Amino acid sequence: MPYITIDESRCKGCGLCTIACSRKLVSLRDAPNSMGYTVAFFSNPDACTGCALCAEMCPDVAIAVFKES
Amino acid sequence: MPYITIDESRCKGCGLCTIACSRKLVSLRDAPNSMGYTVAFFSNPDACTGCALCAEMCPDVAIAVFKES
Amino acid sequence: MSEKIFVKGNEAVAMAAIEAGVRCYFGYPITPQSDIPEYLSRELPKTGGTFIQVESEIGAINMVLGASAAGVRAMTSSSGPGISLKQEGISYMAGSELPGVIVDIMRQGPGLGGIDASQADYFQATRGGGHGGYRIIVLAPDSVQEMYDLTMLAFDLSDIYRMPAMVLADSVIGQMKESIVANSRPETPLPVKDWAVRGRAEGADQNVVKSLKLGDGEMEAFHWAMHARYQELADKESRWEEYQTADAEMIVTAFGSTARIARTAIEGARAEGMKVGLLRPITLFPFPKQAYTALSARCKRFLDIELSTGQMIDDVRLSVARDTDVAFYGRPPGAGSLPTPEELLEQIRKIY
Amino acid sequence: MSEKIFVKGNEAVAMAAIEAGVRCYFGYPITPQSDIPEYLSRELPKTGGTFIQVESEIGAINMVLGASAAGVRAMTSSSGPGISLKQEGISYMAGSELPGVIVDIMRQGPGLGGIDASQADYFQATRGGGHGGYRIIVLAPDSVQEMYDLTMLAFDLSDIYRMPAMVLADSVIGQMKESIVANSRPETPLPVKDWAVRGRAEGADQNVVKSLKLGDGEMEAFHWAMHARYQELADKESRWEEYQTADAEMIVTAFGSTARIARTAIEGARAEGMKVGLLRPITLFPFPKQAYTALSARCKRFLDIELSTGQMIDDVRLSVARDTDVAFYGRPPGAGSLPTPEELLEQIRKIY
Amino acid sequence: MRHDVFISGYGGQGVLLAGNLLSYAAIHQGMNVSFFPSYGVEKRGGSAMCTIVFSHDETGSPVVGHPSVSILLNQLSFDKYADKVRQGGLCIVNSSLVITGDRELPGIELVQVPMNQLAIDLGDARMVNMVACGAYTARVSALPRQSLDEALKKALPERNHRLIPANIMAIQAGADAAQR
Amino acid sequence: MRHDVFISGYGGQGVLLAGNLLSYAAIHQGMNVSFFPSYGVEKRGGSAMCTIVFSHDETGSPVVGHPSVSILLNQLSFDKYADKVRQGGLCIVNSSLVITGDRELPGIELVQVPMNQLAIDLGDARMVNMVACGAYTARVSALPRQSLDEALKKALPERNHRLIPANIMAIQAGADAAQR
Amino acid sequence: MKQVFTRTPSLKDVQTHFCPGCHHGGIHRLVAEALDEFGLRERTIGCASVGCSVFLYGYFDVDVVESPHGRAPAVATGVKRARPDRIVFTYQGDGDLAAIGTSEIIHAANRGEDITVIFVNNTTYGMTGGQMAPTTMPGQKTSTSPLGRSIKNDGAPFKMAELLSNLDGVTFSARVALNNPRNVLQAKKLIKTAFQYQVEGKGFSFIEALAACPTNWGMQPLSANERIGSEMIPYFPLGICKNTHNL
Amino acid sequence: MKQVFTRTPSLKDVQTHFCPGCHHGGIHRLVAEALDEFGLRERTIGCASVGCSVFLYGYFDVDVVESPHGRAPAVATGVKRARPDRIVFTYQGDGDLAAIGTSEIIHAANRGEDITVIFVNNTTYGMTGGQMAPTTMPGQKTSTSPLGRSIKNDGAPFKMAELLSNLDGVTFSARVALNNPRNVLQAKKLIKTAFQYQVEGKGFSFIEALAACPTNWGMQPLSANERIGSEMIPYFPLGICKNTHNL
Ligand SMILES: Cc1ncc(C[n+]2csc(CCOP(=O)(O)OP(=O)(O)O)c2C)c(N)n1
Ligand SMILES: Cc1ncc(C[n+]2csc(CCOP(=O)(O)OP(=O)(O)O)c2C)c(N)n1
Ligand code: SF4
Ligand code: SF4
Ligand code: SF4
Ligand code: SF4
Ligand code: SF4
Ligand code: SF4
Ligand SMILES: [Mg+2]
Ligand SMILES: [Mg+2]
Repeated sequence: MPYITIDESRCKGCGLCTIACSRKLVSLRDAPNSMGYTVAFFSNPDACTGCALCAEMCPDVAIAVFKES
Repeated sequence: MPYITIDESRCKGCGLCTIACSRKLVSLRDAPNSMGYTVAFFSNPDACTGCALCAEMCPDVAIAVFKES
Repeated sequence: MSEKIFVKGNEAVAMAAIEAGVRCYFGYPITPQSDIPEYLSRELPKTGGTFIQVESEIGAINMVLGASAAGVRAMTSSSGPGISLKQEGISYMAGSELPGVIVDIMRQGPGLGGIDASQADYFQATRGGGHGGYRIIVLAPDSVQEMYDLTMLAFDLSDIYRMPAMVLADSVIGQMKESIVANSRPETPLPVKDWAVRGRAEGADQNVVKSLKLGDGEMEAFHWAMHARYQELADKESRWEEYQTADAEMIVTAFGSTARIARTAIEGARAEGMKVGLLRPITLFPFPKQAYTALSARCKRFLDIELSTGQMIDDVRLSVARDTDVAFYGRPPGAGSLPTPEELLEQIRKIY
Repeated sequence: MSEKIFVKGNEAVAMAAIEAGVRCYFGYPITPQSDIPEYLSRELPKTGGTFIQVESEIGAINMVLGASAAGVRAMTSSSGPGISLKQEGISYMAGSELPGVIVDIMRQGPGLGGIDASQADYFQATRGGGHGGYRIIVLAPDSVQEMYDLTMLAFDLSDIYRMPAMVLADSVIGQMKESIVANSRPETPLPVKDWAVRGRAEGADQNVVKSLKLGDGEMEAFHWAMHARYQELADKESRWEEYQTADAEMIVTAFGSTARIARTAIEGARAEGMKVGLLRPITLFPFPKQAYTALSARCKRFLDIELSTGQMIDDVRLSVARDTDVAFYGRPPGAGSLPTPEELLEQIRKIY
Repeated sequence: MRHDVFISGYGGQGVLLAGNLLSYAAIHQGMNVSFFPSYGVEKRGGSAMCTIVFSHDETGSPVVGHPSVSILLNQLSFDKYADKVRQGGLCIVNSSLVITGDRELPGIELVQVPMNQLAIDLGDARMVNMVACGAYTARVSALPRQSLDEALKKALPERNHRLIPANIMAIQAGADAAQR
Repeated sequence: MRHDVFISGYGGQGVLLAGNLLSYAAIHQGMNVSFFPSYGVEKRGGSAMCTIVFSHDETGSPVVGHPSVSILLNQLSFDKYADKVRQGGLCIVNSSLVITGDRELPGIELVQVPMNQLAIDLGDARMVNMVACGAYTARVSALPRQSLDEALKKALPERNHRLIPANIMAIQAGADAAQR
Repeated sequence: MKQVFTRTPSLKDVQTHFCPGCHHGGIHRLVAEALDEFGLRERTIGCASVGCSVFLYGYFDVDVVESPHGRAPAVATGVKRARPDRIVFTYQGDGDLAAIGTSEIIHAANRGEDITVIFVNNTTYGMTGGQMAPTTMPGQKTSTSPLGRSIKNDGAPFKMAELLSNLDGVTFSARVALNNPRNVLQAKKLIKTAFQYQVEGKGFSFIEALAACPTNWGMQPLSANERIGSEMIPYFPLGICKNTHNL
Repeated sequence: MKQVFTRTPSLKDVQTHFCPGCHHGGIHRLVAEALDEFGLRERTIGCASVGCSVFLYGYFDVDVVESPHGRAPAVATGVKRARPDRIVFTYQGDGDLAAIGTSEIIHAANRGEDITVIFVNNTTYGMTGGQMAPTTMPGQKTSTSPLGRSIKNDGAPFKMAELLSNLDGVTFSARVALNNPRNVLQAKKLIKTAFQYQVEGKGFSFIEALAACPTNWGMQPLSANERIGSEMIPYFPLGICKNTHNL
């Protein structure tokens, strides 16, 4: 199963990844962290295609994508 | 008879007037004046049409053109 | 107009410029002075004036040159790198005997530096950073009220003496907010600008504004005329503030924000029984030499404090009586480098 | 290389630059220094070096910044208005601790002024015309031979102290032709430029050349480090020439062309039995304070001569013993304003 | 009597607005005020600080080495500035974000207010600065809590005046939490 | 012994070449030389001047207030500079262009040479400067006429070396005309 | 499992100072990826400009020179002429390149300096707090155009990719955006091409990247991103303006 | 007898400092005639630049401001904004306008300042003694391009009339020459049109005049004049580049 990881120390909660994923697998948390950011999280591991579009959109290179090769 | 006058205190002897006159009525003197300029002179008053092309070409506005109006 | 308003130093400059009747502002953004163009972009057009955000500081100073040559009050403002870029234009203005106000809210340098408060551009301002050995009027406010008042004064002096005038403050004074009274411009009589280019309107003779001086002895005479004008400025327009100097046995001298900090330090010194006074130059050019000469006639210990490794110190040393000892305490610019009153008090104790 | 060649001061600068191994020249024409780019446009490419006539002085100084950051010897040259335009770039170079040579063949100002000889850019050169309170090395040749020698020295000092160096001459020295020996560059040991950007070649760590200093206390520490470097320069690199000072009862002081003229005037004074000597600073920054202090310990009459209304005079006054009297004779720039030896002799007589 | 207060936090916590608010409150009390802000190069994420000096006399130095009160809104500010508070002074910290741990601050009174928590409880996390100001008024008598009500009108742009009631509640919550 | 000569004319009369020529001649004589040119902003029509100082010792000041010899090639130069010549000195003027009129120059010896005329006679009006240099050598023994022959090779660019014989003739003509 | 999307080595693994949703971060990444794909990290010198991208050295693991505001093309010229075998790029904002640095960019482009210029057009002066830029759009409100940019007072926005294409020295010029994944992928391709021009010594290559500045536009990151598609691209069309060698 | 060609009143009756055959004199005359034909002498302010035309005030009987080298468009902007009812023109050389003054001309043009710019392209820096200019032609030898301008090192010559036409603020742009009577008459017409644009408040108008610099070209006046037709015009085509209002 392809999946992504989001580095919370990099994520600034901009939400650009959320619009990149056609399957809506990335969302933002409700509550801000200590820097005031509502960071992104990967909501549904099962549906991920590993297409990496979310990562391509992330201005903070917070997303890593894994996939069987 | 149309004619032109050349102000020798303005003329720098560049010769541009000489190529402007299709009738070749303007020439340069052989000897330089005290500034080192071989100033222009009007050689053949009779043939002048008063077209003023010589004056149009003169960068130093040294030529005045007269004509019956 | 006597209700107090709570504004930033930079805003006070912009408000005063409008009150002084500025017709044209030309500038380029740079921290820590961008409040000035921001304010004027909003307010100046309302008075029928022109605001242009220019493509560069060079364009801006040259537009000031043009507008000033055309006879209207014009100004620009910048900081550090931008002021450096304006030097050629300022030199041309000085050479063309043009008025015009330049506001310099100093930041740290050299180079890009940073936006913290600095006084390291004292030499650049007072010695003519540009070529040709001219000087400009330099006024150094130490409060938001003075930012307002001295900006208006800069316009007047600039017109009267036909030379550029600079309001020189650091980012503390520019960014600080205080309550001020937005005074009306004082009714200073101003000379008619009959030298301005107006397109020979009303049948006037040709006017030419230029700095090119090629005639035999023409430029030399101009330099001496400028020199005489600088002397006249020194005699008539030197401004300074003294605080607790009457019985002082030691004089602290500083300008701008440093003078503010020093003043609190002096309160502390007085509380400890040390007879310390403050001499604060308000005009940096003309430098109020007379005040230093007078005070040093009886008080032989001076302490000069600057946000640099020492620049005004030269003027202080050149102004005091020969037998005066002038000590220096510098805190060059940078994050966290502003001295505190406690720290300056410590310095006073050392030297007292 | 010991055959003498008869060349212009400006050409000597260009020849020395090539001998010093300059790899890049970037400049913009301006009288009276255009011989420098003209010579180098012809000769520098032959040595594999780069010559670019840049679109402006600003472009030029920034190309110098780039090439110098990349670790090669780079230079520019200009005069008056062009030097003013370079101030921001020079400030960045100083802030980035970059070497680089700037040749300033002074002309009259302010503004467009004219091309006659001037020394009115002394303040601009020695006080940092740009922002941020930095200083640069300033060398003041008084002959074509020194134009050559000091240009090479400028490259070396600039590399050793990692700061810009300026060769400051007036148009007399720039335009004058004299016979010189085109000495080879002395074998001065030079530091390795391990700070230069080279594209991390040979697996080196990342190198960054910058003036931005935002860390707490970082910029302040930099200022004090610069200050210490300036002190080291003053101690080790101050250069001056003394002529007939041993028994002098009066000292004339002047730099560049003025010193040349003064020297002939002093010959005249000696012929009349007046014990007059000459103190000529060769480095203007560092100013050879030690020489003034030493001489003024026993000789109490100084006469400072400048092609301006007085700039170096400040440094002279700040350097001599407190009880020294320093008189000033200035001939600000302009057509027909160069003083003659006869005229200076007259001044010497007045004060002696 | 000259008062001073230092406020520090990260950009986005409303440090400058808090400073402005206290300034207007002091003006409202008829005092002279010097408000001196400073911030890093970065617009966001960097730190924001300000110092307010107010007095019935001259304000003197806008720079204060050892403030009598510091309001520290995040960890960085606490770590860097807590021990700068003058002896006998007050250090008001945002305990929602700041772990004071075993840090000793002899001679300085530590007031912990869970500002983020209180702001979120009131429905808007951005009111941290209001909570902070409220806490200040509870401990410094020179600026009574009510002086902030008037000050809000001046400190907030007209278009945000509708937020005043909510802000007053946040101020009150801060004041209550900081009450001795 | 220090020698100096001042040359002035309008741009185009070859003042600087003349100065260079005399400089090289002095170098050829083993002397130190300072050659100091100056000109107006205008490339043409303006005036061109230069001062040459040469000596077996140091040349000292490149600026000379009262030259021992002045060579003045046009009216303007004569009007402006003739009386600057030092007492006992020499003023060599181009009498083809200069009307000395009733101008009195007490203590200064006036040498009139019709330089343009001589140059034109030799076929090239542009050799006025060569005639002038010849005149100088006839009156100042420090630079023998022959020293100019060698100097020409250095002063003229290679491509103009073919003109050397003609120039030598012009120099000779000047020397002859100036002979006492 | 293989990591199929990972941080490229030329991009340091640090938190940036950019605001949430700022496109500088994405553009940094694409440039770093281009450098790595050509294996240029140990051969590249970046010329930083003054603007929000001033900390280039903090994010790129290549040698970097800081340039005065607007002068990066001149600095880059100096670097490249001193070290012709190195890859030299500038990274400049719209204020930097199209206002104060107009002369430098035009003349470097005209000389055909063998450098690559990355031009980030976010229609404002980001670093100094959102003043009007030469590319600010007609009617756009900024802190120095409070009533919106007025064509009459301020002129029309500059289209730099097109303007520079008029100069012979420019061999490649293109405009890209990062507002959706498709455009990101296209941007990546064109940025690579720009560097390929330099690798092959083909002259001056230019990339204009449309970018969001949520902070100074006063917008949330997502709306700012949206604005690029709805307002900017219609005015600043994407694509290749010039491609002399069809690389 | 009537004098049918006479010196126009705005042109002072003095000897100029220009070299024999220099075209600055002719261009001065045409500008002065345009001013007089519209009756603008008592309403005009000229902005001189630095170059051989620096003495503008000596030859034109109108008010004149001297501008620093390259900055005349900025100075003119200041003048015009201060006195919008006046006619303001700049007169600039190719070094002045296309090198050091690149930013100022481009931004004044883009803002559409209501001024007229007379640009004299003589492919060299006349005043300073014939160095290479931005318009120096490929292969042309100058004192700083001793082997001829090299496109590789120096880039191609700028075609300013065309380049500026790309900016929206420019309403009229044309290139003229004075190398023969026909071209002189055409130049006169177009210069008049340029001023007409300003008289009617129609925005930025631009004239590029090809000109001879016999002195620095090392040519006799007649050959220099010839070079305009044989070398320059083929590279810098004459005519109107832009004429938005068809005046
Ligand atoms: C000479 C000079 N003028 C002004 C500034 C101030 N300044 C710093 S960044 C900047 C503009 C940045 O805008 P842009 O280039 O568009 O970059 P962005 O921050 O938008 O990415 C300005 C005006 C400066 N540093 N130097
Ligand atoms: C800042 C500055 N740099 C250089 C100069 C020197 N300078 C004077 S005129 C000129 C060039 C003139 O060339 P151009 O503009 O083409 O005018 P032309 O003389 O050919 O008519 C230069 C470089 C100057 N005066 N100021
Ligand atoms: S890799 Fe593709 S499918 Fe998976 S979360 Fe990202 S965008 Fe969605
Ligand atoms: S795009 Fe990146 S920074 Fe933005 S929310 Fe998603 S993971 Fe976080
Ligand atoms: S007016 Fe015409 S015909 Fe007469 S001289 Fe002049 S050009 Fe020749
Ligand atoms: S064109 Fe004019 S200056 Fe030239 S020769 Fe003829 S009259 Fe004389
Ligand atoms: S201010 Fe704008 S450009 Fe700068 S980092 Fe923030 S979003 Fe990016
Ligand atoms: S140098 Fe050239 S441009 Fe200047 S006046 Fe002479 S011919 Fe004209
Ligand atoms: Mg931007
Ligand atoms: Mg030209």
